[in-house]
Amino acid sequence: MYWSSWSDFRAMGGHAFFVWMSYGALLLAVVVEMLLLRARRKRALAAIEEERDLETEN
Amino acid sequence: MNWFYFSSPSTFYGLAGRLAPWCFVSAAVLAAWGLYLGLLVAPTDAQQGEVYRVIFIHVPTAWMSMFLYFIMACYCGLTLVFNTRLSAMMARAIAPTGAMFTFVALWTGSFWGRPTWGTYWVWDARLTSELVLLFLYFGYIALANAFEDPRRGDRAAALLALIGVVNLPIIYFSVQWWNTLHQGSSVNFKGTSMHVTMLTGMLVMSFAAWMYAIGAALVRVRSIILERERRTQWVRELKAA
Amino acid sequence: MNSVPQAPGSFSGGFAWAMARDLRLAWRHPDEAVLTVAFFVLVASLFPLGIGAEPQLLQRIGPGVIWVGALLAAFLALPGLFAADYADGSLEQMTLSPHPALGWAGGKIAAHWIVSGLPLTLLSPLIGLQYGLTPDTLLVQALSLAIGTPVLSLLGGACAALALGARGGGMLLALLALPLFVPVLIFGAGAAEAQATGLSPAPHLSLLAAALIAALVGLPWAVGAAVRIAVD
Amino acid sequence: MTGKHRSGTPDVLQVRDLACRRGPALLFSGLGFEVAGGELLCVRGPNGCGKTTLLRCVTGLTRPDEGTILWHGEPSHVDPERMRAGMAYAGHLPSLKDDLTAEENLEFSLRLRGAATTPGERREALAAVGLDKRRRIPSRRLSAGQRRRIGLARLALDPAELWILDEPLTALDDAGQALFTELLDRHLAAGGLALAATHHRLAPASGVVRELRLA
Repeated sequence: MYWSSWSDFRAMGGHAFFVWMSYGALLLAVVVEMLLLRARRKRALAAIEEERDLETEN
Repeated sequence: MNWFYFSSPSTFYGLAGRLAPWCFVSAAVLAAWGLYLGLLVAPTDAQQGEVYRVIFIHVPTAWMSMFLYFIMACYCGLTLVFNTRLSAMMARAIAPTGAMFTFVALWTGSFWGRPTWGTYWVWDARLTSELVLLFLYFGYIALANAFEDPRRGDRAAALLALIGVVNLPIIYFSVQWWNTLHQGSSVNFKGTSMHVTMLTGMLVMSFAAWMYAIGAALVRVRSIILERERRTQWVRELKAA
Repeated sequence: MNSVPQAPGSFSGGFAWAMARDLRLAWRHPDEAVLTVAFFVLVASLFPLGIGAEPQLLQRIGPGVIWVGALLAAFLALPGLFAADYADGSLEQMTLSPHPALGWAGGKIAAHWIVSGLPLTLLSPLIGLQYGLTPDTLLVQALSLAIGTPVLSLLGGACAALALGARGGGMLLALLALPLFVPVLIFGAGAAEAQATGLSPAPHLSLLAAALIAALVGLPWAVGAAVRIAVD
Repeated sequence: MTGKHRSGTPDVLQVRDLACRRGPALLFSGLGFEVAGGELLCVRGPNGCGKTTLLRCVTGLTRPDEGTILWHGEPSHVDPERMRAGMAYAGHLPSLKDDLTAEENLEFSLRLRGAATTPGERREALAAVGLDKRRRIPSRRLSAGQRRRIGLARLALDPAELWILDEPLTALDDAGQALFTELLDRHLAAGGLALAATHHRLAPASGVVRELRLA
């Protein structure tokens, strides 16, 4: 392992802010996209449900 | 096996459902390995210090942003030539993920630029071309959703993507040309020669990003199929089951 | 009604038809051409007010500002290309004409360039004087506009056809067309700037000419395809 | 392969198992019919049943989901230019330019159709539809009925064999409707054919009139 200690790892040789803001951005983007995907699926299934109830009514 | 079998939305819906989890799992495994290599094992960079480690996500996302636009354009070509519905849905499913990768590439590029060249936004050839690519993605997504009839949006956006993919290399060349005129020496992202773990780290992360993109596209295409085929019988039974 | 099938149309038939009709229409209500040119002059004169009129500075930014102004003016003229024909049904009749789409699409874009790109090109030396550019720079600028604006019309025409009938109107068209204009802007503005700073504009102009030839070969087909999608 | 039937003349237009959707809803499917020279096929059906979409599929403006269209026995995609030359489409939209006069509109419409006509012929055609006095004023100032009459003059001079008409009688007064019927008679008598979507009763003197009912 390159780092001597976990605190050095977190410090990233003084560039912690820039490195973790970058990795954090990617992590955030992936998480947000997964949430959006799940929400879209739920919306699609709800629309089908609603349409089916409408159908069975008349 | 007639390869058109999977091109009908209902059969592809099932296939995508089975494939997507595997894609995400392999993406996670590859990402973990890549990050281990990039963040924990790879040595520091003589000139730039530790901030160069951003390369392990900046370069893969930049590659993926271009690669996904190309794949999207291929699906759009299929849509225009064979008028198949599923290829149009796949193109729509890829675009948001491509735009996300482009945005992350821009974000990481600028955060890498700050300590290295003193400013968040450096008019470097690659970053500027990425910015134009982001507009091309937004143009595709906006045009695809700008019509009442989704089939009309598919075809219009498909042609735009084809025009875009033909123009992409020209844009990259012209920005490179423009950059060498104004900036003088082009700023090189790679820094010193690539240490072997650096290269493998980047490649592994690229595969992770690729797997993730396939997974995300498959999940999104399933939602699109549900939205488009909500009146069909098979979707009805599916929901009831 | 003769039952002998009419000879199918021709490229020149379609091209001549589009040029004749569109130029006559433009002559009948020239407000569009006037507005395009007025916008160009307006934008070009806003910059000194914003940045200051210091001669060295104006000379430095002149070529770039004039090119961006011309590009935006050409962009604003794009909706006029197909919107009216799409609304009154002429576009359907064009698609159903025996003349090939390359013919009338090319003719419409040529007529549109004469109404928008050409006046901008002819006017650019005048605006250049406002920025204190030397005569040779003005010449190269006009030349780069003369080569570049047709490419803008071709690229913009395809995007305008794609955006027909879409929600979002002008803003959507901007998002579609402006990214594609980037190379033309770089080569065009670069040519004038090279001349202004003593370098040779030849490489820029030749690249721009190459872009024009590529556009002339590929884009009319794309415009025809976009129109066929629009009238579907 | 051209089908022989009824009046013995070969079929000019053949449509086989045509299907078309509007969004998720299926408008029609498995639709087939033929039209031979001298025949008028009226497409009837309630509003929104897809009459216009059917016509647009035949013209090629709208791409059907399934089905083939044969022109003189040849699929339409073999020689699209020849089919487009042989077919005149009069849809809902008048396709007239407001800033052009009736004469200019007629001239440009016919040039677009690839039809070589002389100014004299055009003037006669406009006179025949009662627009002689108004042929030089911008079309903007003509009434809807008068603008439809420019369309009639265009049909009169169009060399196309097949007329595809969408609600041809709208906005026409009695005299205008008589003019249209007379034009249709002449067209069918000369061996031409027509496909019309209409709610009115079209009864041309000559030619065979058949009906196609959409559910």
